[in-house]
Amino acid sequence: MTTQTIAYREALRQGLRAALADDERVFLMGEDVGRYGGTYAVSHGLLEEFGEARIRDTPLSESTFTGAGIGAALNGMRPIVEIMTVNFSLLALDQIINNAATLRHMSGGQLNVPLVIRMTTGGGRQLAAQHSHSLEGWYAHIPGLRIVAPATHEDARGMLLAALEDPDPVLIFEHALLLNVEGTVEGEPRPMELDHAAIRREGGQVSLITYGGMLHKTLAAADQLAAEGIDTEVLDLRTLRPLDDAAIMASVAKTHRVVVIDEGWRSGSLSAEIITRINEQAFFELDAPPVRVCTQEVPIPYARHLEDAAIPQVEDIVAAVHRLLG
Amino acid sequence: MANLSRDTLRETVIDAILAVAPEADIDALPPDRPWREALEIDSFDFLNILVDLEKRLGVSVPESDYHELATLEGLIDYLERRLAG
Amino acid sequence: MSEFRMPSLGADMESGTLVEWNIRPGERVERGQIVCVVETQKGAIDVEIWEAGTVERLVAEEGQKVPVGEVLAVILGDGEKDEGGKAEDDGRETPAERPTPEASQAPSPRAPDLSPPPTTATPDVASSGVRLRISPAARRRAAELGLDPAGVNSSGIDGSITLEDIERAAQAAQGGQSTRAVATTDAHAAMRQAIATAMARSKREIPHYYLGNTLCVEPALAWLETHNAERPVTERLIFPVLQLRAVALALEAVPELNGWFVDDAFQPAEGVHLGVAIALRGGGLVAPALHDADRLAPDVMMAALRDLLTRARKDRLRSSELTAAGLTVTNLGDLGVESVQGVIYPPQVALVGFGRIAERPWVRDGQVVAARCLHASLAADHRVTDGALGARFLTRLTDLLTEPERLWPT
Amino acid sequence: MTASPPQEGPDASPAIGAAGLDDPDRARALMWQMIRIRRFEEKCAELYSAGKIRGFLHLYIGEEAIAAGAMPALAERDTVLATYREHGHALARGIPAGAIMAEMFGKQEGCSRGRGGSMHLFDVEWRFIGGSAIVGGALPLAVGYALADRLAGRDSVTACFFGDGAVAEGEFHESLNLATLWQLPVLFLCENNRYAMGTALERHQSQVDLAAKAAAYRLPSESVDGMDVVAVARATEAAVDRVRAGQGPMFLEYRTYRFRAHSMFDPEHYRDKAEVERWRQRCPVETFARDAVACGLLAATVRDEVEREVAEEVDAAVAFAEAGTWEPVEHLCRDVYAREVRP
Repeated sequence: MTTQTIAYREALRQGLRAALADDERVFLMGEDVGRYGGTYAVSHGLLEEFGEARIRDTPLSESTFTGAGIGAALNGMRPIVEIMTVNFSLLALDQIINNAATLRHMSGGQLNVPLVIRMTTGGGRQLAAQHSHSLEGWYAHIPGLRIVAPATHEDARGMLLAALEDPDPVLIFEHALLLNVEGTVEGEPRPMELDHAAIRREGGQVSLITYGGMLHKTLAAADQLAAEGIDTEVLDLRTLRPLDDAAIMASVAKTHRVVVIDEGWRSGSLSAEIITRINEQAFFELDAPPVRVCTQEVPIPYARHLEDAAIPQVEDIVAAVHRLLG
Repeated sequence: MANLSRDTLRETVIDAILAVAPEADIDALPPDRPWREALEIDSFDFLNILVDLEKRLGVSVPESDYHELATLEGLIDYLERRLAG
Repeated sequence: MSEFRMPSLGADMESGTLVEWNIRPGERVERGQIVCVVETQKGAIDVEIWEAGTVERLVAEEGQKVPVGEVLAVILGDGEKDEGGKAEDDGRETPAERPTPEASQAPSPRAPDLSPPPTTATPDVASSGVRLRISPAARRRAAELGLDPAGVNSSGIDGSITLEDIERAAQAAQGGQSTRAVATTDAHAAMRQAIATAMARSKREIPHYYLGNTLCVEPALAWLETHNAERPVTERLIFPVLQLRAVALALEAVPELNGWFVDDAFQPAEGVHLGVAIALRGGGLVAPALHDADRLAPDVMMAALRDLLTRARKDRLRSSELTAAGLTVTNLGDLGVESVQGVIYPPQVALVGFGRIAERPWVRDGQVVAARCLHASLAADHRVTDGALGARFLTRLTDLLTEPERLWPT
Repeated sequence: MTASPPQEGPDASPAIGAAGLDDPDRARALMWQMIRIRRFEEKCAELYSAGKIRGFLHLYIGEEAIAAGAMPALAERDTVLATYREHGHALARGIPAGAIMAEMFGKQEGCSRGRGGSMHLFDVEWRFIGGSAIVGGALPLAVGYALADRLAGRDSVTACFFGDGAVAEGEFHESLNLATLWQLPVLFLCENNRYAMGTALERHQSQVDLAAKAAAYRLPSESVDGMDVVAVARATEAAVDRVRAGQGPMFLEYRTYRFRAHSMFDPEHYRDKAEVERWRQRCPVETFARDAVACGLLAATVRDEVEREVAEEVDAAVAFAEAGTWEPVEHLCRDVYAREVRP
């Protein structure tokens, strides 16, 4: 098998290209996915390759093109809807929650919505408070949705393929800061299952539980800690709904100490859910109170130093581990 | 198991005793003196030590052999013989 | 309406600190249920309740020091709600019968229980009654090791005791320096004090008389060897089981030795519950009761004894075990002594002591032979019995140990 | 703001009525369908009062001519999306009355297994995609259905019913725009009963001529008298033909009126009894029945026959619902996902 070193953006594109080539029912729809080449150049070149019928530029009508994706999915297609950023997805919240997540149950199992919605998430690019938030934890609250956050290059292309095979609506959150990050992939894109978390670094003293864009900061923190002789395990959740409880509890049972790193805000967050589950399911494994590293509870500001202070950084993760170890 | 050194065997026996009587000062024990009285090992403790040794070494001591275990050296001799046989 | 009071767990106990309630108002309690933990001079004791009913209210609060005999909780006995008059005593109305879920006729669809299974908690209270700052994992490990976490040095976040602290303490204990002994110095001092009080009272108040007898235990040992011959170590009996059995059966013949001297009168015990004197490593002594020693088959008795010894050494005895015994048996033979002249544990009226088993010259069929023998003794309260009764008991005990097939007649 | 006077009827199409028909079978079928919807819903109101039906119950009484007239214009391969006031559409589309009634009873024999109730009737076999209670929420779905048909090369039409209230929603504008932009085979069918719940059209729209508003998106738009079942049928047939022919989407406004309150618990403070009475004079069932006899299309006895048939069917539907069973509570979490997923 050939190993390629590519940017995360290219990995996403490989996934899209493979999906479009594999299945006639797949089409991509969203704002500026075609002629513009994608806001973040993810779909660059796909219009030329697959044509206007399958690479569809839409008006700035998030609710309706997302709803159209649901309707098309109900009517036999495998649409991929791209929403430019998670903040804009709020305009489509009605369709995502009242229809995509609900129709199967409300119709007594008659309908299912094999729709994939991709969107960028996260801060770090000085785009201020309407382009930088991390709301995937919010979506993970909703039964009927599957929420995934590919953090590696293999997942970036493979989770899309697995999501298209899934009969239920899948929301893919792609962290914008990862787009330029280079990494390796093996051979052709292949579906990467959506059911399990992955240990990205084995260790025995502390479990660092994270996902998406924070994985890379967490791995960097783990390297620093290793240099000090502190042995951490890094668990990449990959799927935020449903959570892989077994993997979380197995890691906690091994290390007895947990830090959850979540770019979402702390209050009512995914990190809160994870720690609650640990308390429910692995209380007697804990050797110290669980610790969280989350974004400060402010809308993300523009100024670089303020944005950096708002979002979890490598040193915040290192400090949290130090605090935990007493 | 059969080729455990005598020193290892002694350590295993001492570990088993310490598990029951953590405060026991075995170094101060005269080798030929009955160790149970010296270390205040009652019959229940003694049974627990035998259970422990069986777990560690796989040697089950029949009650009819208890008299051979009166001294620490006797106990080690006995276990060595059983392991070799 | 009945009142659940601070039990007297020993003649010398004046008060106890209520450490933890295991029950809540409105809950049902069953006879024998452990309802609270009380800290005494002898350590934390699980206290049982002896009446079934419903908890009306808790009177004592956790952390409160309560004198013996004071009310801890009020229990509504079974069927009491029908006797309206009783409730007038405290001027309150009889509480209305609680609606039960079964009373509802309408089908009430309930969501399936999707919550994770409850985890079991272990008591987590230091001997001072203050909550320990200890991690859940460390608490569980300490319980596994039978280690009292109170006093273990803490290295964790906010001064908490961690798993590693427990492991370190356990290792230190194994290495010859008993953490438990260090950690429980205060508790042991209190226990010493309690023993001192009880024994001083015994010697001050009880006119002891002493009887002794040397007996040949070759038949008993042969019985034991036969019994144990084909059994794995874990299923073998130990000699004290035979001794306790013999005492229990002998007491049936002389019930005047089984009971308590209370208010200038002998009060016989119901059932044969033998106090087993257990020396604790690191000092101290407890004598919890082996219940119904006259009715247990050999293996059952061994299991009960094993349980009692194990829990006594882990400081997890139950309140009934500290008060139920009508007579105490002490066996100092394993410590190499020939004979025991015991001190009675008040308000009991007798104590049986056994020395070590050793070879002695013994006359059998007119020949002097070497035989393994044992000295059994009785210390008894002259206010309750005289030497003749004591002699009858000791003779009976001797016969039983000499003819072991009579211990569990088939 | 200039408020237009209340419009008592259509001004875009002349009245047709029963006189516009020459086929007695067709006339009977239209009358049967309207009476069927009317009697079924009257039974619903009765059962609601008796506590058999709970939740919100929105009755279609007064608007029957639309479902009865429009639905036959659609083929089986077409898709129908509707609102929370959709009992008439579900009946006219072909979903058995018993399955609808059982759904309102909350029984698992209901067309949505009792998970939806009155507002959420679904039947995939009839391509009836329910019962949306989010005003305007079904319009984007309709665009998506049509997009899929187009991409797959099918000549199906997607018909999306919604009320005048939906015109105020962004999704109305987005959907008309996108469907026209992409020339998708969608039929936007607006049932203008003049009230968005309790807010009159002229109190929530700057432009009360809804066809004119739709026309701004450059799709063909028409208004038709929604109290005239023949006019509804004619206009809808023409619209379906046009959309199926690939000439892009179309907007049709049916001007109608609901005779009963918005839902069962509505004191109707927002409209005059006299206004309701005026509209009742134009009751689609009674006017059509009277005209059909008057012009010799139907015998006077047909009405009684139809009433008998309908009464039997409604009784049978109630019996079916009564005999229905409750979905076991252990099934509660089924069908949240198609795959087995632990929450």
